[in-house]
Amino acid sequence: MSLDKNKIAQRIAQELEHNMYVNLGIGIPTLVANYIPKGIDVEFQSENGVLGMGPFPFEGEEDADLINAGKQTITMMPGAALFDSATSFAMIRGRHVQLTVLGAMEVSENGDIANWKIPGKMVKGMGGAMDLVASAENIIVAMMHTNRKGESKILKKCQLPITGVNCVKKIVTNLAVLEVTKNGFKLLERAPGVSLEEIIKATEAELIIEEEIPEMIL
Amino acid sequence: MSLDKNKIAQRIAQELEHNMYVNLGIGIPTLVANYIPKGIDVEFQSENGVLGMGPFPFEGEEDADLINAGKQTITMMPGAALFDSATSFAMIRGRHVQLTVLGAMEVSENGDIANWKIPGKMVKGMGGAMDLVASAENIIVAMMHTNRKGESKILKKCQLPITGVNCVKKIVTNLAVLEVTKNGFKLLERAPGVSLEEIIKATEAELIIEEEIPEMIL
Amino acid sequence: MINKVVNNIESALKGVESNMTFMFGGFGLSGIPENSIAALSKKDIFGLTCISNNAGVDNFGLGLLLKRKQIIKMISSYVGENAEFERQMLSGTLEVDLIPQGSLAERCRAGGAGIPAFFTPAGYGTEVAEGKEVREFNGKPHILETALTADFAFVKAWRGDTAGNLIFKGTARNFNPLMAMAGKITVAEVEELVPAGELDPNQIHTPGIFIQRILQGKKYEKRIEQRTVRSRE
Amino acid sequence: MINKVVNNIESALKGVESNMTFMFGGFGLSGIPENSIAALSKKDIFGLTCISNNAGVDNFGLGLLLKRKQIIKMISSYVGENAEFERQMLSGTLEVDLIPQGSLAERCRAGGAGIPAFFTPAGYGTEVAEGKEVREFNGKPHILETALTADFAFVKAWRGDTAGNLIFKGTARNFNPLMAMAGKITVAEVEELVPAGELDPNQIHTPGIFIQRILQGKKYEKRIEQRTVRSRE
Repeated sequence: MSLDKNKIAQRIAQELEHNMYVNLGIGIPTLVANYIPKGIDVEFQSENGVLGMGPFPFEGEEDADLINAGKQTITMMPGAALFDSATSFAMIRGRHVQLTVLGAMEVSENGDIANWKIPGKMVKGMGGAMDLVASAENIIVAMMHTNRKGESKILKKCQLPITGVNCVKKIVTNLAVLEVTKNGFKLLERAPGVSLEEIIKATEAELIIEEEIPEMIL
Repeated sequence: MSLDKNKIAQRIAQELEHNMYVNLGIGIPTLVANYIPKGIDVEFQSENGVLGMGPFPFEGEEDADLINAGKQTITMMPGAALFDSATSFAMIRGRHVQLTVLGAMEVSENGDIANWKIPGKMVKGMGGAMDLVASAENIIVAMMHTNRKGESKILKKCQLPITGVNCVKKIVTNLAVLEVTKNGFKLLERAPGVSLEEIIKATEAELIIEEEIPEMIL
Repeated sequence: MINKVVNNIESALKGVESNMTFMFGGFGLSGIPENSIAALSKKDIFGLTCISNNAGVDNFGLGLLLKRKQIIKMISSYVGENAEFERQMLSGTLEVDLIPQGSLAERCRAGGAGIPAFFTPAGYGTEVAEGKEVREFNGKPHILETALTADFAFVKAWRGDTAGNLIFKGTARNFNPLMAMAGKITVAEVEELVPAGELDPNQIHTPGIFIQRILQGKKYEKRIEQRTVRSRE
Repeated sequence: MINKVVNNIESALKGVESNMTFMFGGFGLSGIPENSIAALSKKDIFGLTCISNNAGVDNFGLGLLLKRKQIIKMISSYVGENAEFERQMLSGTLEVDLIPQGSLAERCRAGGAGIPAFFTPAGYGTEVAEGKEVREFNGKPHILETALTADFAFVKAWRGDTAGNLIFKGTARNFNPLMAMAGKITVAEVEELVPAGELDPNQIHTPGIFIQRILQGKKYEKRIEQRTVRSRE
């Protein structure tokens, strides 16, 4: 059965490692914070200037001066730090933030990502996405395998204007976990109950399938 | 009569303008702080990371964590600010510090300055001098007109390795005040009791002498 | 001590003119110079180029300047949430230059720090890199980005002193310290203005040297864009 | 919260080897990582490249490493006040790369910030510019300077917490925050180590993300180089 957004986030949370600094994008990636495995300490960075981001505030405790990059009111964990936008992107560009999780409209088999612009539509801008994908050591994409028209978002080549080149390392979709290798997409896991055929059918790019593909453990 | 170091500093202090941020080099320039004209507010920046530097501390109040670029113990004025070395040179390189006063071994008629290196001698380094002379809007050199051997330090062309090009605006020596113009050194003032002939004799470069040269008023 | 205080917003805005370039601190609606923007939106100045991470919302922040069509060009990283913006952009009356957020921050800092250009990996291979020099460092391609400066920078701080020193609060810091450095004239409005000497020099975020005018803001709405909360269990 | 605490200097120095590049915070003897330097001077590691604004004095600071001839190359802006340094440099056993102080600071920051190179006016027309690219911006020539990084950076702060967040004191801040960013492994020694949550997030100078190991320094001499005072009148 195809995963919902929370399950995708839950699967991505398994990628978190102890002592990692992580930047979570807007949408599904934000949900990853709800599934941090036990015994794993991570700190969340938000590019508007906070490290050690905590959960949403209790009602009545919202502070206009404390938001995340999605402009949502947040809190801070003990040991948090605040800084300006240049220092924030120094952390990102300088590869101090180790993992970036973000959404995408398309990913290609060489790891290019497109997630900021659809020609002909109102362009809102790339925000911090181009800096993040150009610099993070590890970039995981969280997205639906296909778009609303049922077309694959896992492509031989991105059709939309790209956000960054050769950067995506892993993709977790509602159907599968894919790794970007130098030979293309390697299928790692299937969503529970989803068949190999369903995944292949939903994927425009070639898939490298070695041995038997296990189901995700959630 | 030729000026002593304090008188040179006193003359340079006349160049201070209200609301100026000033960086004073080691030696004679440091003494300028003792002669701030009445009614003039200035703030002193020291490139190791303080703005609003005050006088030396009272005995027993020295703090190893509060020094100037000459490594001397200092104090701070009310409204002072502390910062790191990159921010400090952002102030300097970004031309927020308006006046730099520093010493020199040689100045040439196009405004080049040499003050960091004597070939064959132990080279201590340029410290912040190259950043300062490359960026300040206004650079005033405080120095003796001649070296210990009696040779002019005001030259057609610097003989020593230079610290910066086309940067010096004014020179105050024990004998004279000179302006660097695009046509060369223009003599502005004589030290009290020093004759035009003495100045010309002590100067290797050509001097532009228009009208009568007044004595400095100290 | 150099005194930077101006007593009212009119004095703070002295010298603003049509066709100038302005910078505005803030991320979304957090940390924006509310009083400066409101006053600018009442002045008859037009043809402005505005550098700001975002473009406000329809009736607040830079949305106020957009409504009166005072802005001819926006330099931003993200300009969603603004219908008037979209109308003007699609009709071609508003030019928009979209810049990766980190490059925007660093370009403002560079402008204030006398660094005319620097290399960054952000945007390589994308349309942001078009026309820009590409160079490889450590086996990785980078593009050359240039500094940004402005005729006026408008920033907002939590506390400030008469010498122009600023302390920001929370994530309302964001672009404010960087744009403060990059304005030929930087106007800082603060929630609380105190005499020089009251702020700990060790806690200053923006030293007064970067500020030309400081004033106590009259009123702060501090609007929240996305009020997200959790329930008490 | 990520815990960065190491309990002793041996753990803090784990992994240091001969021929590595180290950065050391401090200006003169102010704000230098005294405990790290003292411990390094007792290890049998040699052939070190050291990036530090200054080189200590004969029997303190980096002078300790110089005395044992552990350093093969110094990258600094000013290296006076050290007779042993002079001897080694003049005899050719110590290589010295002198860099304008502002360029040194910015190159360390750049190394930590993922900026591989930037243009600066400092040093144009001097021997510092030899072999470097020159380019004109706004009618003024600039030279291209590249980023500096290190295998280890050693910094010293006034207060720090278990998450690695640092607060410096006075002008002892200097190069410390910049080098903290540029070390592959950054070791921070602090005068006072407190639990995460005790420091105000708004007052942190160096966020813990830049620090890999933090420890409470055993002893601080905090030597003053030029004790200048005025008399009470």
